[in-house]
Amino acid sequence: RAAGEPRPILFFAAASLQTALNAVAAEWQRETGKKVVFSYAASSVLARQMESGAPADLFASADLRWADWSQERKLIRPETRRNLLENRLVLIAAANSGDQIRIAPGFALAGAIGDSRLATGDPASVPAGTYAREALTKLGVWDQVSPRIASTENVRAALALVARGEARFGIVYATDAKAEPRVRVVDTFPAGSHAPIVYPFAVTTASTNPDAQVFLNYLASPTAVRIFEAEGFTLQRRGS
Amino acid sequence: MEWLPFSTAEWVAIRLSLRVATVAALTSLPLGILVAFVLARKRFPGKALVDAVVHLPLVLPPVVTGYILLMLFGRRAPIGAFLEQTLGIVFSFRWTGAALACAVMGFPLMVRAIRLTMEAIDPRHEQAAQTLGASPLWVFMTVTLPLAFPGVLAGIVLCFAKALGEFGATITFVANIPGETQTIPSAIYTYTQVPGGDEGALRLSVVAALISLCTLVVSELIARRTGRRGVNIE
Amino acid sequence: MEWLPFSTAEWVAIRLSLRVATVAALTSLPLGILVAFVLARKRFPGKALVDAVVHLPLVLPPVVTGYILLMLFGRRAPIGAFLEQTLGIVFSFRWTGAALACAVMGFPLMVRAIRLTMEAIDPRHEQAAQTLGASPLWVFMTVTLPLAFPGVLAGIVLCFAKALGEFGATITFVANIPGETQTIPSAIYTYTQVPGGDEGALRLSVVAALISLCTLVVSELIARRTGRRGVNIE
Amino acid sequence: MISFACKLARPGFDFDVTFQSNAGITALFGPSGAGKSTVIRLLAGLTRPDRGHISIADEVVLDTDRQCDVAPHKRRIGMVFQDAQLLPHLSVRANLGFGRWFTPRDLRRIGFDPVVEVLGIGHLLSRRPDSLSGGERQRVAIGRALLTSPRLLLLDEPLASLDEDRKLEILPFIEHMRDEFGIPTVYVSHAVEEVARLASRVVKIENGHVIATGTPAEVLAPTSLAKAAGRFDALSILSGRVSRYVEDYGVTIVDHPAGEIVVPGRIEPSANAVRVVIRATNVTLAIGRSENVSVRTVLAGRIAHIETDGGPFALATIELKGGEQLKAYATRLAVDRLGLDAGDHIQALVKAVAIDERGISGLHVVDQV
Amino acid sequence: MISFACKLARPGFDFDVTFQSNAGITALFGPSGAGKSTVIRLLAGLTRPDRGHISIADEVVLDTDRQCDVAPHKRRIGMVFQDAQLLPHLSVRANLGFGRWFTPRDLRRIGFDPVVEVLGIGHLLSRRPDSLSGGERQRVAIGRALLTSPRLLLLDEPLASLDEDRKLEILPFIEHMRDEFGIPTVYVSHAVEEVARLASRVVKIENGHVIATGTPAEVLAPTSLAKAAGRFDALSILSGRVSRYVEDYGVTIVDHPAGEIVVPGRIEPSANAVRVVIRATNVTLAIGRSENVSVRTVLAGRIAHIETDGGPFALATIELKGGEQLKAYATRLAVDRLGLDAGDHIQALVKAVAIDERGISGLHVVDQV
Ligand SMILES: Nc1ncnc2c1ncn2[C@@H]1O[C@H](COP(=O)(O)OP(=O)(O)OP(=O)(O)O)[C@@H](O)[C@H]1O
Ligand SMILES: Nc1ncnc2c1ncn2[C@@H]1O[C@H](COP(=O)(O)OP(=O)(O)OP(=O)(O)O)[C@@H](O)[C@H]1O
Ligand SMILES: [Mg+2]
Ligand SMILES: [Mg+2]
Repeated sequence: RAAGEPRPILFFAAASLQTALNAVAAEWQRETGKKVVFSYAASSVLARQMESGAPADLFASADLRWADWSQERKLIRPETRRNLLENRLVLIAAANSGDQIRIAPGFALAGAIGDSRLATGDPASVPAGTYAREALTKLGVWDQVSPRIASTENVRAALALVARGEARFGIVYATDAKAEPRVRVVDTFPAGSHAPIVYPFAVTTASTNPDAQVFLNYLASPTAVRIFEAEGFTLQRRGS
Repeated sequence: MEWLPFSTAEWVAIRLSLRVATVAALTSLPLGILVAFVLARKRFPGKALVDAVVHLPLVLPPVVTGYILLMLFGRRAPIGAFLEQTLGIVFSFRWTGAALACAVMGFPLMVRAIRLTMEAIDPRHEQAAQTLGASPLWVFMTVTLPLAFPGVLAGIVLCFAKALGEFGATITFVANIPGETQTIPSAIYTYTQVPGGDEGALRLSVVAALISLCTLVVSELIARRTGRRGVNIE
Repeated sequence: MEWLPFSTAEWVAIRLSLRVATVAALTSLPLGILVAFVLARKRFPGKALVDAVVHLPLVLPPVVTGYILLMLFGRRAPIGAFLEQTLGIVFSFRWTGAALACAVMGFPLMVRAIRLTMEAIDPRHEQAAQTLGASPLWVFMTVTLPLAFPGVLAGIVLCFAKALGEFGATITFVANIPGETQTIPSAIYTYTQVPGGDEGALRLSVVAALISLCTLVVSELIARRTGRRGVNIE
Repeated sequence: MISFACKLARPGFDFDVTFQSNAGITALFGPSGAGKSTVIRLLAGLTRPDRGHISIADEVVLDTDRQCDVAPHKRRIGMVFQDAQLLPHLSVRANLGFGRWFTPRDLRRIGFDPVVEVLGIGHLLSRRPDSLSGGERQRVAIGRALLTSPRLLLLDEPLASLDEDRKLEILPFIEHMRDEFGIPTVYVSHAVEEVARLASRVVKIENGHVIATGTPAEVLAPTSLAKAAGRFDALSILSGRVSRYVEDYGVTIVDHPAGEIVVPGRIEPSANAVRVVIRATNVTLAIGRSENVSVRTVLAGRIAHIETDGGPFALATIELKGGEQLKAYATRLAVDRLGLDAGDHIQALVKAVAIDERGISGLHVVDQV
Repeated sequence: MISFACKLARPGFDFDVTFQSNAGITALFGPSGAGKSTVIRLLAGLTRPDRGHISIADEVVLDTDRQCDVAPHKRRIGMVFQDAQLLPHLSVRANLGFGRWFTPRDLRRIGFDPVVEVLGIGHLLSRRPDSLSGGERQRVAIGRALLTSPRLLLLDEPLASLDEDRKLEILPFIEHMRDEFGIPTVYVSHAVEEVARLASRVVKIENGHVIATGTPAEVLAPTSLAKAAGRFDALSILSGRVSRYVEDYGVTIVDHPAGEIVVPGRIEPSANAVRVVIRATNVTLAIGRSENVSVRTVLAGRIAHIETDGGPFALATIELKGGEQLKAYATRLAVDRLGLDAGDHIQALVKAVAIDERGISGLHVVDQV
């Protein structure tokens, strides 16, 4: 880093946001000439690193709980926090499978799984899994389905299991399903079946970089929105 | 066992982990010994390649190893399908798959330990056995292997310990199904992913550490009884 | 190097990984040799405990090891703060921290390899050196260490290979900052986290595998030159 | 029948040894570094020559020209290494049993108990090799080799670090093996008496090449005045027939055409000739009868030849009655004073007590109780 | 001055050895498994006794009662192990230099080149121990020990696997060490002549206990009729003064009160007495003069005593003029035939050629060129 050059923003972001955020940052750099450096990892890891003094400027969590946890510890500035992005939960199957099933209360998911598995993030720890459990519970099929759950460390692993036919179905985010050609969306979970899937963004308490807030604002710019939507995210109404 | 501070799920994970680690360490042993012997004693073209393949699980991130396992031993995968049809062995989403993942991850460690002791054996011992009429196989069984015992023991311990801690490849290959594939490290990981899970993670970490301590003490005792010169045959 | 199919970020990760692995393997060597020697030759109360602590990084999920490092060597942590104030050494979110994490993760492997060869040394060689006037330190330097060279070499290789693949502890301890702490495995991880990243993950995995192949070939050549009986001193 | 011809080039050492022997025991004799152990290792198949042909009892075990190389474990040899080489992880008992175990049951001709007893290792059976003394280790190694009931026994200085008493117990046993089981043996030793007693053929090696082969008498008898130190290696071997055992005195009288040879101890009379090894330094020459000395063995002969040089010694070759030759060392001083010369008829006096039991085959020394 | 007293209990072996010696060379003598190497290891500090006290040259190196135990590397010993124990990762040169390197420069008294030359290992310097023959290895080990310029030399059967010629080159060198540098030496050997020649004190060990200590004459001379095999170990040691070297015949005449002893080779005349070792089996007894035999050494004496038993041998103790005793073996047969008895005046005939150079200190054998 040459002297005088402004220090780049260090952005701690959930790994699943990688493609979209990289594209936005590239756009921003083209416009402003300023760089953003990302450190992608699980939200939990990022939160703990901030706690132990990580020099991050921005934090994007894939998980409400870790955003709250960080806020409690005064690691992020509450006034800057906003749920910028929203995602949808979908039921997927391998692209070459013929399975057809409509999501509805009490739908016959367990029967459709048979002796195979339903792959999703770990309900106890991975947000996608948590949402999946919530939705299935609300639809009244969790008890039948839960013994057939294959929970994974992250959504990508669940995606791979379905793509390779190891698991017959999977529950993942719409964004993930969209990017993986070997899987097919069977149906989308109704919005009311689970809490909104949101991605909280915030400037960290430790940040001294004035660009942090600027870039956070840029993430809501039309350019950024276009990129996010292309990736399959839906945009939150401002400020909620 | 109610007086112990573990939930049922945790007990299940502990028991499963012990089973997976034991099976992983013991079933990979014969192949480990064989590969170690070949690498220690033979020269052949492509030896470096074999060596590299053995080391691969060490070099690649566990997640990648997990994917590779999935691509080879999954139900729909060539080897996996073959094994299921011929021998009825299924790895995917079974504890056997967890054991396979752990075995693969521990394999480089096991092979290296055994190989190192084999390389340290004075070849004159093997020559002496030869002159006494022992064929190469018998020399291997009665001299090389017993003298390499410290390495075999260390290999088992390393593989066992690795299996207690292995998580990336396991969870990628066979997911994290309580009672079937959720081992201690998977459970710990789950705890670390939720705020406030620290206490549970710590508890299980201590368990893992204690198990490995026991293993080490036992192996140390065995090693002391057998002595520097390998296992004593009567 | 434009003709090579790597992005600048990937090149940075590869170079960083090489640096981290080399530093990790070499700086942990002196302590590794010392600990291996103590475990191989001394008997003292609490030896099993030392042994267990050395094995801990193997037994605990890497994430836990990463957290422990964070709690010990982070900027706000006791040791980390002390080191920063006295020696100016900062680990947190620096490549040095990545090297520390890799060294810690590779330590059990290194210690075991060295220990195994040390245990295989015929104590009469050391006795002979003693009668020739070599003090214990000199015996160690001129006999034990040269004869344990195959183990030292293997220890370096194992630690290096492990450092090439280590990711859990690294990413947890020092995050995944390109150019500073993003090593090959972290970069692979990042690729695997998004759909369509497979190709990049594969590319980098092949690089890691090739680097380890080179290391193995080199170590094999060194081993062959020095021979079964360790390094030859003139 | 052993036929051996091997070439091997090592940096600074050029090995090219060829010999044949159908002796019971073939001795390899030569200075340190001559290549004796190399011959043994080649016979065992542990070293491969650059070029070579080896056959044992008419079976070709090595022929580099025909790509034939029988593996060591198939050669059915019993080998005693120069440095014992016991298997460190096995007890003494297991070491002894190791080779035996690989011997097909019907080929096991040598019993465990007698071997253990002769070698005096009964009290060591449950010990580990690490804890044995040097000599104990060597004895176990001998036992281990014998217990394989081998087709060929290779002994590389098996008795080097044993005391005289022990040697005298083990030597007859090795002879017994040779006689009873007809196991051909190749024996490396620096001790002349051992070689002379045991071997019927001696191959003398120096610097990787055979410099002499023949019967012990031919090879070991001094053909010329060797350098001074070598004279203790010089001996003559006389063949005689056991006449009788003199119970009262515990001595055996061996009939020889030149006179009676008195040998301490009992030799069983047999149809075979016995070999008596007489060191050239132990022969005293006398002119005329010498009744007044304490020497009972007096052999009549004629000096064939006296060789002298500038040194203190003279080597006399005596033609005994019956045709055998006896070599005798004397000082030149004594030769001159007695006026000895070729053609003189003389008496050769040999002290019975100086005849080494190691030099007589078939001898059982009668210990007083 | 060495003072040694150690106890050590091993399963089945009870070791309790006490001896003192201020001899230049102290020999340890005894059968295989007696505990000789154990004494050496205790002296070196490589084995710790259950209880013990060892002092070397007035420095206490071990005293279990006072918790004193000087580490092996501080004892400044030069040790030759029974099995060489060269460092496998070092070249021969580095092995030789290893101990030298740890010797402070001002204490280095022994030169590299002469050692290498005497041991005949010059051509091996760049080789690895692995590639040496048994005897070569042993020679390097001897050189390595000498080159530390030790305060105490411990030799455990250093010459066991060497040929006679080589032994005769190395022995004078060890004597030279003793004489020139005054390095006290403890020497383990099974060879009687070696012991008799080198040692001025012999400690005989059996089964972990000292059964005799004294001068070689006291310990090795047969005090009673030992079992038959032991008679080759029996010798007498006579002290005489060099009278002259007979240039013409290459022999030295040693004056002894009982007569002249003719010794082959040249001994430099000196004020000191020379020791001549005479094996009891090499002495022939004669009644009256025996001018007609090729023996020049004739010692006059009186039979003090003849011991016999049921066996073939008789052991005569002869009181020589001047008071020294000479032991002589004969067969009982010969004793009876000659009618020898205590009190008889006799002549003891000793063949010069049978006097082993190894048995005479200070002798330089004149090789003919
Ligand atoms: N691996 C090797 N490389 C080079 N030279 C060797 C090797 N092994 C043996 N030699 C040399 O070959 C020669 C013969 O060795 P060998 O062991 O046969 O001697 P030896 O007659 O048994 O001697 P000794 O009586 O001392 O045991 C020696 O000079 C030795 O140095
Ligand atoms: N570690 C041990 N454990 C038990 N017994 C031992 C141990 N080491 C040596 N011994 C015994 O102690 C006795 C003395 O051994 P030592 O090596 O001193 O004999 P030695 O007199 O040198 O014999 P040799 O002439 O055969 O070398 C032997 O009987 C041996 O078996
Ligand atoms: Mg040899
Ligand atoms: Mg000994």
